[in-house]
Amino acid sequence: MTTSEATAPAAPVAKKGPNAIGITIFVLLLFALPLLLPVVLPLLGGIITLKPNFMIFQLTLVIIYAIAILGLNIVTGYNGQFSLGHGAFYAIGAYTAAILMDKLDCPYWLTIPISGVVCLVVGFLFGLPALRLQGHYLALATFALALAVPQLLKYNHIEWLTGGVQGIVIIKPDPPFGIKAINADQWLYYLALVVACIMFWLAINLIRGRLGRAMIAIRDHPIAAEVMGINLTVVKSMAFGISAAYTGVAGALGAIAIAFVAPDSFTIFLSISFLVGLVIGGLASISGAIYGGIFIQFIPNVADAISKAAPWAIYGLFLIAAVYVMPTGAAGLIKQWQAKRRAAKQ
Amino acid sequence: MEAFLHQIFSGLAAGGIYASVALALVMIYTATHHINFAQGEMAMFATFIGWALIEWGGLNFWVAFLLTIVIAFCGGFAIERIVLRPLHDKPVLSIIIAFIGLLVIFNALAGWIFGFTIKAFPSPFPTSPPFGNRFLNWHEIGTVGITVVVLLLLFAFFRLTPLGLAMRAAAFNPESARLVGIRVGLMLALGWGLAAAIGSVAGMLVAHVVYLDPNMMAGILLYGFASALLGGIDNPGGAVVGGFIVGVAENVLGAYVIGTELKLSVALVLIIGVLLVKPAGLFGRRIVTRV
Amino acid sequence: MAKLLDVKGLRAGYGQTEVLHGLTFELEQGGITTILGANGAGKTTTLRAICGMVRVAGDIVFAGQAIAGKATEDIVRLGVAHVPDGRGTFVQLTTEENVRLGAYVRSDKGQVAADLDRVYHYFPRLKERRMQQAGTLSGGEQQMLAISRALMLSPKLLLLDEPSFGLAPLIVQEIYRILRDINTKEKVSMLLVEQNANIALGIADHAYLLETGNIVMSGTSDVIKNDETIRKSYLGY
Amino acid sequence: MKGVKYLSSAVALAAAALVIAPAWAQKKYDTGATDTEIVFGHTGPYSGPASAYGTIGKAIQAYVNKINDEGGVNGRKLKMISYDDGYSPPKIVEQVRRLVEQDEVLFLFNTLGTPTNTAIHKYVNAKKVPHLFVATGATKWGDPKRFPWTMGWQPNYQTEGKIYAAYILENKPNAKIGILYQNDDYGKDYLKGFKDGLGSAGQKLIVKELSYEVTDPTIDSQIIELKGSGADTFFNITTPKFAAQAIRKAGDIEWKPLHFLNNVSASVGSVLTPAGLDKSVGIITAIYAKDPTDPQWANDQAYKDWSAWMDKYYPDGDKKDTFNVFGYNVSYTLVAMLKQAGDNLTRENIMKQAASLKNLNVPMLLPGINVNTSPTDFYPIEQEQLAKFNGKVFELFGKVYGE
Repeated sequence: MTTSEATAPAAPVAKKGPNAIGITIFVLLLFALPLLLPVVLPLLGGIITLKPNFMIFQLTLVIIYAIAILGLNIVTGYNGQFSLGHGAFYAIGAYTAAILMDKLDCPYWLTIPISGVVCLVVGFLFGLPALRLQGHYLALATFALALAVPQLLKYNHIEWLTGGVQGIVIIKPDPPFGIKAINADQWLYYLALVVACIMFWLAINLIRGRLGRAMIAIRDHPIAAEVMGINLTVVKSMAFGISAAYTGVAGALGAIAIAFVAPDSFTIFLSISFLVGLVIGGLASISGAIYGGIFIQFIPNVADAISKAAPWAIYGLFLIAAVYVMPTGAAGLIKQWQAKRRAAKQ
Repeated sequence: MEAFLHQIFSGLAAGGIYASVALALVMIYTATHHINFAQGEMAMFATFIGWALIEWGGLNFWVAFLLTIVIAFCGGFAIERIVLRPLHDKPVLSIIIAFIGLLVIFNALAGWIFGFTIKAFPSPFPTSPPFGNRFLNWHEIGTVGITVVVLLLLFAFFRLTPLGLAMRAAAFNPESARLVGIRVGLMLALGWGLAAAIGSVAGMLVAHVVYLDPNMMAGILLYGFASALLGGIDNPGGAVVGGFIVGVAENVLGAYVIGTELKLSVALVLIIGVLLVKPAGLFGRRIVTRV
Repeated sequence: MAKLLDVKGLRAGYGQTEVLHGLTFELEQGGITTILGANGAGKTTTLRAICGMVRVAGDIVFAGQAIAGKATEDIVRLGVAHVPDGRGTFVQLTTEENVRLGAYVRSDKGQVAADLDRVYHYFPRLKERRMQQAGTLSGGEQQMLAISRALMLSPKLLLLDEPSFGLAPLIVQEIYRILRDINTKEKVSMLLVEQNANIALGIADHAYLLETGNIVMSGTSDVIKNDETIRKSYLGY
Repeated sequence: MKGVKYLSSAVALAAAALVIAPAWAQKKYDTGATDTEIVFGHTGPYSGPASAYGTIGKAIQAYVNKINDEGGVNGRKLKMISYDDGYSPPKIVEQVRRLVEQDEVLFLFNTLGTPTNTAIHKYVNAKKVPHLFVATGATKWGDPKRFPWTMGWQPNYQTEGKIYAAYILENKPNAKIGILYQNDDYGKDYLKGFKDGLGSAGQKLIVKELSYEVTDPTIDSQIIELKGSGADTFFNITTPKFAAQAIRKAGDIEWKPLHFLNNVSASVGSVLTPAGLDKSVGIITAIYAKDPTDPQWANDQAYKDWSAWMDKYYPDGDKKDTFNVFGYNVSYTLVAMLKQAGDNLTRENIMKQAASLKNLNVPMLLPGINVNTSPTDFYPIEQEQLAKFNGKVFELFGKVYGE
């Protein structure tokens, strides 16, 4: 997956072959992981003392964050629109899922696409006016969205629906068809993984397709794109809507995995985390979303392990160090390294 | 009626606070064309230094005030040189991540060094009500006064001095600026220093009103940001007016129109609405370029 | 006459790509030298290399001082003014602010005021538009602005990067007339880069021909003008 | 660690088989407990906007260090594993799962926050892990029927709200009440208790009810509005920063209501002093613990012990911070419960002992206020006493409310 970059429309398609094999192996490995972990982890004994179930749960979170970051990447990385507010769509997705399950007894798997569609519509409608703004102004608008959504969720008059400040507790799903071979954590992992595979596959096709090319054209040469007959407002709003849909799907998965939603889960720091994951993973890189997910899931834990006195100070140092060492994100660094290795081989 | 007037004046007082923070944002924007998300936390940290100088060092208010401004200037200068200099040719979003890093670092350090209990920050102004006026106190008048002074200084600096002109030039077009001999790197660092200094003034004025703690600036920065954008991010005067508009609008909306629960959301929606109509802010200049 | 600029074995480039492969040329005090060449020959890079705007190797001696590897700001302070490719207008500032910036490094304030008047005398159109936002000026006016800004440095050497580019012939003529004036009256040496060889050879006393990063021919303007190949490929008659 | 565990269970097994001595047989352990150690888990917001509460975890660790220096509990050292949850529900789920599944702690202690604890409520009860003395004032932690593994500690906010209501109904039946509350679970819990306490009279008595958000820079506008409503009684449900702002602003605009301040902010040193002691005169609050900044306790032995402990074990800590008293008190409760559990360190017995604390006297609680629990009563502290600020100290008055 690491080489399946689609950063530029002109990227040579010729090297698709080996990549496809690499991706297949990577994905197969991910699918085999829950079965491998219980075998491998005890062998590693002293090195990694993680328990398989817990690790599977953490990896599920990584996958969920990766989907959200991929969504942000679509609008920020490929379309060049800055968003500080994707936590809002994560929240909307999560609440849509939770409300559907809580009030309508909707099956959990159905809530995922519904959340995506809801966020698509909300994102598109938000984008239509807001994307006329640019740069810092768009940052303010999206920041306002991230701030307003948790407040709206608490709003008195819709408390019957959202549970107000108390949030909604939902039931964690068991594996379907009474399958006993895997436990609930493993099932959630598979669910997230399958959804992620679909979403990543769709994203790759989107970026390589007509809309993707239009998005990139707008990012790089907005005036030229307009002259070429691309409708800027519609394409930008579509990109924003699709991006929101991705984040909403992640939100729904997140709600199901955590089995609880509350306004406090979706503070502005969630939006900032997504942005951090995006930049540190790699802008305009499909695989970057995965590295970004890993970063925002694990680095706070590392910071906490280093210092209880001021874990945020450590986290901040990590952030600054990360942009020093890899200004183009982890994906960019890996690409450079691969290019060097290829050059060395020749 | 009296309550209404009271809300207006209280809004103006809050607006003075937003305006002073907005000025620091205008400063950094004019000098570097970035909006520094860590500006609020840097101001908070500088205010803690001022507090420590007064409480631990036993200094007179004005001595501590001036000393803090100098320390903040040096701190801002140093941060640009050490943290941001290596990033100057990196993508904008990388720089924004560095800002976020600075934000969390200052927030955590302040909590670690100074604790989280709120601290009273002294005011240099008399506590008695001025001219028998019940609506404003001396500190609020003083805040507005100092903000206006800072505004005038900023205006004069940017419009009338060669250094101010050079700073703007360096931010607008670094390459051309080098070609006339401007040391662009130095200008950026000076801009950071000045913005940090203005931020520290804002912080010390704000702290008396909202009490000093590590999260003091979290909410205020957003209002300052909104004020600056509403008034025009490259226009110090506009930013100050923007601050007053936001302060008053927020109070009036909260008290009479939509209630306190949603006032921030509605205020932000209104600001964005204004920006859609006037994209460069109420008083900002639209940049026209012939190609 | 003394050499003002002496360049030996100049190599320069961007990133991994080398654009100039060892240029050697010189410029005499008070003279006008032109570097001719096709698109992509390395003309702009040569000027940028002198100004320290690109990574360089080799020797560049200006007025007796080695300047290769120095920062742009420091080279400017020695009296090298650059009218860059694309004019480098500060579009958000006013015309007058643009012009004044040219004198940023000078400390002789009284003389600066006099120079401002002189520049406006050369370009009265700019004086009319003093308070106008520079981005709204026409292309020709912006070119005049760039030259004015460079003159405000009171330079020893003026580097000019295609001042005729994209301008109407009448305006080009006007600009070149003024440049010649400046050269004769103020004794400012000039290094001129042009695609329009005709007009460049009309003003310059020396010329170099650059092809893909190498100097392939040099001599006085008259010699170059009469060279068969030059006539065919660059002068078009 | 694993080795030790196997070894000890082997020993225990052998001992049980041989039936040598009853004392041996009584040693029963669940995961996290051994002959030498008791491992428990904790989470709190060391980072993020709620990091002001982070000091509680550090105080608990400091108290654990003190106990270990003194030889531990029944010969076993305490080991606290504490993680940062950033006050985020998703994060606490991860961290608590790490504590339970990976670190295999015996029990969870004093996890902080209402939304955070709600997120793990079901999980810990399904896993049957004791979830003890949680640091939140919500009411839902005392529900042994549905959630037999979760227990609160501090008096809950609703109870406190009811106390103020009772006082008003008794002493100022025609009050015109204005309320300011923080728009979150904490504020709304207080509000609900207060309204429940007023009962049907509430409709008539409450003239204005305003909220604020934690991101609001000031609450001046709300105070002006409350004054304008004609309220003569003020229920101030705010955290320290906003409480100090409210007290000062009310003084500045000469609004002099009968002022009830929630316990959360009832600190002489860190709220009333910054707000201005002269403006704080007459404020009524309900308290259950000793305020370390209230001069009336300066010569109290319990205060001196607390202060000495702070100096020795938590010198970085802020002595003005009431959270450090909170951490001390709740840790004291924990240690008392563990002593009572003896050598039977199963999760079941831990829960049983937690639910049978009888008249436990915690030194930094107010005299006469004790910790009491039973299998049907999962609210350890239910008593509070009203106090009025006289310009120097909070003077206790009236009866002790609660059973």
